[in-house]
Amino acid sequence: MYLVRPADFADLPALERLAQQAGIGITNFPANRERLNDKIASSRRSLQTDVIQPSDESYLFVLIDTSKDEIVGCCGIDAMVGVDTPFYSYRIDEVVHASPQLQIHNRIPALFLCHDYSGTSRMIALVIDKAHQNHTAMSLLSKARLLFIARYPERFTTRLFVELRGESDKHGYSAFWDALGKHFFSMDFKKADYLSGVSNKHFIAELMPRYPIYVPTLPEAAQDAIGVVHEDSSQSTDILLAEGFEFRGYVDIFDAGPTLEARTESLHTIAQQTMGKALTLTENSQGPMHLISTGHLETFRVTAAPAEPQVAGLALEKTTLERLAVSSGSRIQWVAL
Amino acid sequence: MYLVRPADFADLPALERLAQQAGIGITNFPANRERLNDKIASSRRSLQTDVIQPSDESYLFVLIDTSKDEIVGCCGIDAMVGVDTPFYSYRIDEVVHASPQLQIHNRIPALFLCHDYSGTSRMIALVIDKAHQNHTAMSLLSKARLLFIARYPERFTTRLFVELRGESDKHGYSAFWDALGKHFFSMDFKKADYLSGVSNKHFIAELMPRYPIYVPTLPEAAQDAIGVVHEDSSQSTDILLAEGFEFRGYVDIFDAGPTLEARTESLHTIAQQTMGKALTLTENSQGPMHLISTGHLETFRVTAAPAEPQVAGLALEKTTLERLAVSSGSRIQWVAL
Amino acid sequence: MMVIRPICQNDLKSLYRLAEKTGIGFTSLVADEAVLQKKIAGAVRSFAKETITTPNNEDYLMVLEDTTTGDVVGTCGILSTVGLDEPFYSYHLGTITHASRELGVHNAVPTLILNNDFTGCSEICTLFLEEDYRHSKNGQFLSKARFMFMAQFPERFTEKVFAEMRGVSDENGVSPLWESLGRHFFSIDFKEADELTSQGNKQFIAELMPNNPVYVNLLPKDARDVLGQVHQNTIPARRLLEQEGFRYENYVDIFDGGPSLEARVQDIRAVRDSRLCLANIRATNDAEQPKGIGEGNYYLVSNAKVEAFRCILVQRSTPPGSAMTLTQDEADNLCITNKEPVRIVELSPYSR
Amino acid sequence: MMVIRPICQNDLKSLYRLAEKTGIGFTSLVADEAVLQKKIAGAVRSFAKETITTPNNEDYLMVLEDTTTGDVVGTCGILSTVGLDEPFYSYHLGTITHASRELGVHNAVPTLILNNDFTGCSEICTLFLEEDYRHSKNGQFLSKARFMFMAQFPERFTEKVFAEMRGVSDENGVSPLWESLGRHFFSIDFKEADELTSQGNKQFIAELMPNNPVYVNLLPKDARDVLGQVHQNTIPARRLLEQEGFRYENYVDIFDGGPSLEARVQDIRAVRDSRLCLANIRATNDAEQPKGIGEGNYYLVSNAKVEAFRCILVQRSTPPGSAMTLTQDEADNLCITNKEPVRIVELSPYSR
Repeated sequence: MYLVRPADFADLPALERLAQQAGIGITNFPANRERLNDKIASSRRSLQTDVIQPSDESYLFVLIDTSKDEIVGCCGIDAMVGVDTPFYSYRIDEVVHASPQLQIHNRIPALFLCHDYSGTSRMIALVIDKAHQNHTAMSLLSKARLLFIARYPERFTTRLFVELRGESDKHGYSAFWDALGKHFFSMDFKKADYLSGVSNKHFIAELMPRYPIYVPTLPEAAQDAIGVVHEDSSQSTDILLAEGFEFRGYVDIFDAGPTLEARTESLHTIAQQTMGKALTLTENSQGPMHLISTGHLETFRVTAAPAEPQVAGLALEKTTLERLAVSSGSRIQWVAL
Repeated sequence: MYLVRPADFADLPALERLAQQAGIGITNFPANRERLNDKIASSRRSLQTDVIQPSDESYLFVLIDTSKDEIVGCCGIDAMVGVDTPFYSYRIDEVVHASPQLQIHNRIPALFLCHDYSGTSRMIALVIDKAHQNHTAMSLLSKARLLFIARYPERFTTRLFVELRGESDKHGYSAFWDALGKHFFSMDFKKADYLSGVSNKHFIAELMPRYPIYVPTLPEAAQDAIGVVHEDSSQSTDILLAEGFEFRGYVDIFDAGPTLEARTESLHTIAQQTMGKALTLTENSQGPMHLISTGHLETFRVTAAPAEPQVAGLALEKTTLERLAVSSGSRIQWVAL
Repeated sequence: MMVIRPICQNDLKSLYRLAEKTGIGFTSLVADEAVLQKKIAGAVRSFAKETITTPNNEDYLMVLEDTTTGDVVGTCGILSTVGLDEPFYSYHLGTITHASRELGVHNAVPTLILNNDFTGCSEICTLFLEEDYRHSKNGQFLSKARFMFMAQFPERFTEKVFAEMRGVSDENGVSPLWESLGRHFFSIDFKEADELTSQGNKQFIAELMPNNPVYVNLLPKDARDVLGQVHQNTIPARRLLEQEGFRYENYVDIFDGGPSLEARVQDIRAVRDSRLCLANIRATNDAEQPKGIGEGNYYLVSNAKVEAFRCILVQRSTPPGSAMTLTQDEADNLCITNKEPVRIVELSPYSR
Repeated sequence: MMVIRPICQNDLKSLYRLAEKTGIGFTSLVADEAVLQKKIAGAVRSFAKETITTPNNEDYLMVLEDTTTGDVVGTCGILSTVGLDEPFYSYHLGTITHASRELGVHNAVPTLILNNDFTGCSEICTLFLEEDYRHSKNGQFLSKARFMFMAQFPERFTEKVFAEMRGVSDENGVSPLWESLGRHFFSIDFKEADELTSQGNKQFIAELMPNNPVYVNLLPKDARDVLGQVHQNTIPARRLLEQEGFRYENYVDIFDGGPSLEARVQDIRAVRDSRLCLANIRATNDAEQPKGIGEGNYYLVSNAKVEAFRCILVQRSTPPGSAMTLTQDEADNLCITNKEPVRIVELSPYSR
């Protein structure tokens, strides 16, 4: 079974291994030991901080296969992007060019570099071991963050977004990058992607085009990649869409992967989650799968297990109680998966 | 008492008199006999047309003081603007210019010429005789349109907007125009305003600035006028705000008067209005003021009168029934004022 | 003798005949009688203006006449100002630099910026010479006679003058720049757009062209390659203007990317080096014919008149001094009598 | 005698002394020893390059030395390329036409367009002469000596060269253009912005300046009026460059609106008219001194060396022919021996 909890320094080697597997296009999770260490440190510091309103905190969680006590996935949340340097995206806007006389009415999509997501909370880098990419593990890892947000709303903004990995092949070739970014960065996608993960982002302001890019002037392969999700991310995308995330016409400036956003309060998990008491089942549960969380900040943890909602609380199997290290009567948070 | 009904050709002299009083800044209602005649003709044609979805129809209504059988006001609705020529507005957007190194983070508002309201229904030109600018008459005239929209939703778009008259003095001087439009049109506000009412709008595309205007570079008096309503329109503005119209950062390209918009279905009058039977009261009503309408398209009419909602329908005074030319049991539409 | 003179009402048929021969892409001379009639009327009106203080929409259209046959075999023109009636569009090829010291990256990105910078500026245009006459320096003569007129009447032109050169397109009239840029915004084909423009209808450009700079580095290579390049057939014409001091200052045609060449009028070689002197006419029956006629260097000789402007090409083996010796025939073709002033200049920069 | 020569390591103190005297607004020469030391080192490196095929970031800084006192009293420089390390920004004053035939309205609206069009282009810069020496043609000498170097070594510069002229500001350093444009975007004052720029820090310009064209007609009159205008003290310097063939091509400084003047190197009068000839040195003890020395026209004379480049100003009553007669003193200051080539040109365009 699986458990999600905040990352700790001891997890570094496992995280590095994961990052290496994750490959190109996961800018927020670079296979760089120092940066990963920073990420863990930042997460720990954030959990230990008394937050009144969101700023530059970030939270990193790991997914544990409890049968082997092994880390098999991770994910995170940035409380607010764009605090130090602006956060860049492309907004796809239609430019209308019409000539009544020639009876031409063109609506031409164009990419506008913008900061529209600066100041917003972001869910980042869902990475999971190939062997564990099953529905339960992925849902647990993805939604554990939402349970965390529901518990600590003051730590996040009312809007939440997530960037999905765009199309690129296994060699890191991205048709979109090749047609656009490469001309301005003079480097390949792999390198830009890596730099964007490890460096401050000044260089984006310095190098990116300042004027809108008219989509029809791009090569077809690049046009086709705009707003398209990398096939490896299709499963996690489905989970987000089912949660209530929507595409609002924003894409990543490097690979044109789509950005999904939502009002935090209207997300399924956040709207449906509830707090109550843990009850004990004496036998195996016949109930539906639930996500169940407990603990506070540093000790926050979530698991997925069958459970039976009752008037007095949520009835859990003994093994589930043990996995969460709670006992009958403990305060827990849950939502049906 | 007052009655609102669609305008007819016989109303032309009265409408011309009203337009002359209305003065500058009411572009949609120019004191030009020919144009007013066209407007009446268009309204009559629209009412006689079988509409499946909104296009270039327009509807013109008059307010009658029934005690003297005199026309004392008028208003209208365009089913969809921007059908032949684009409909222009300024969108106020903030441009972010930040230098982390200098610790400067500027958010500079800029005016972007746009067509964002093209393809949307518009309420136009609420003009009312000075002597009749009381709450009942103004509310009746303003909201009669909403009752009409509620009756014929297929004739309008799901979003609705209204442009409010911006600041200008009685000589037609507009500080905003003077600082901006004048430089591109080479004419005074009065003339541009008039032309915009009587001419096709090609000339706007031809003459207006194509690049954004940075607000702080305008003279202060012009900056101060952006999004400010002309004092003569403050009463009608209040009625619209109470209805649920909102300012979304769009202003008129000539005088920078604000544009208010709403989802049609969420407007108070439209959400609350109901259909039912007319009942007769034998005595004077003690009930609250209601807007009551009846008739179909060309015979559509609305009045304001005290009335008493009952389970079977709405109970009206005899004089009200007579004014609407309905009898007990007739089908009417109403909403509390 | 070959003489260049202002066009006149009687030239309509000849001009129409020339227009028919120009072929596709030559948009300033269209075989349409009404259009040509209007053009001639405008030119006649312009040459008829006795005095002018500032240029304003004049059209100085001239023709090359073969006086032995009376045929009009070529035409050339100067517009005193463009863009005052209908906007005149061009692209300025600018540079935007994107540099990151941190990454050691420095990119100077070329951009195309839509503008009307030539508004109110004089343009030399409408140069066409019949195929049979493309010999004996007629081409140079026709092109450069305009500079004689400009040298004599600088007040009729702006300080700067420019010329649009035909850009690159293939044998089917397909322009690489249009295919990768204009086409996306116009939804009509190059020919149609070009024709609309030539008819003076340019509002649609403002309506349809993108306002924002276009990044040249994002265009396909074949489109990038033609920016500022002339059509193969136009290479000699370009070289000729460059020798006179015209320079490409990064303005190109918005459709085909052909360059505009520009010069200050006073910097044009033929203007700067030209000088006025008095005509010294040897009567035809004079026993002593001027020496060295028909050999040596070529000279452009024009009179100093507006409405009766004439320009001829002569050859002299000895450089003319303070007076210019002319035969009676030459003087007649220049419409001058003895001791009237004439303007002369070497036909080409290397012959002085 | 006054001699212009490449700056050398020993000149640091002198340069510092000059820098102290330049005053506010002269941003290319700041009294900061480290900065000046770096600048000198760059210049020494540049002059030391024996051969160069394409210009790349060289800085040719020269000084004017009074050989009688050994004092360095002025400086002038040429950058072989600007904008390759840090972006070089300017505004291009363009035109957008808005016309409505229906209304009979035609507006040609001037616009300011931010660009880096001078990227990679050569610039003449850092001209400063001590107040006590502003006489005897020293100013012209200092400015034009650069053209002798460029004439001799054209491969070290780009085809086009430009100069930025100081724009209009009042006695308190307040610039009307800055007040109505830059200020809104920078939230710092003109002086600070100017200093940051002079220190080579220009990233903030890209970050803070508006990308979109600015409509000039919306700016207050006093701001419009200074576009392309030089500071009153700079009027003579502008006239001097214009006489040499430099032209204002609608590029202005983004802060104060001062004009950039530009020219093709080969079109600069002092380059075009300069010629190489052999030095004919009369020994000091020679009985027969060259005639007409110290009267008549002024000539710039330079040697043909890079690292040992020298330029002096001489006066001759008779124009030099195929050889240039020099006194031993002049030859010494030019670092040449008899029959070595020298380059000469008339100091001013009207003296030939």
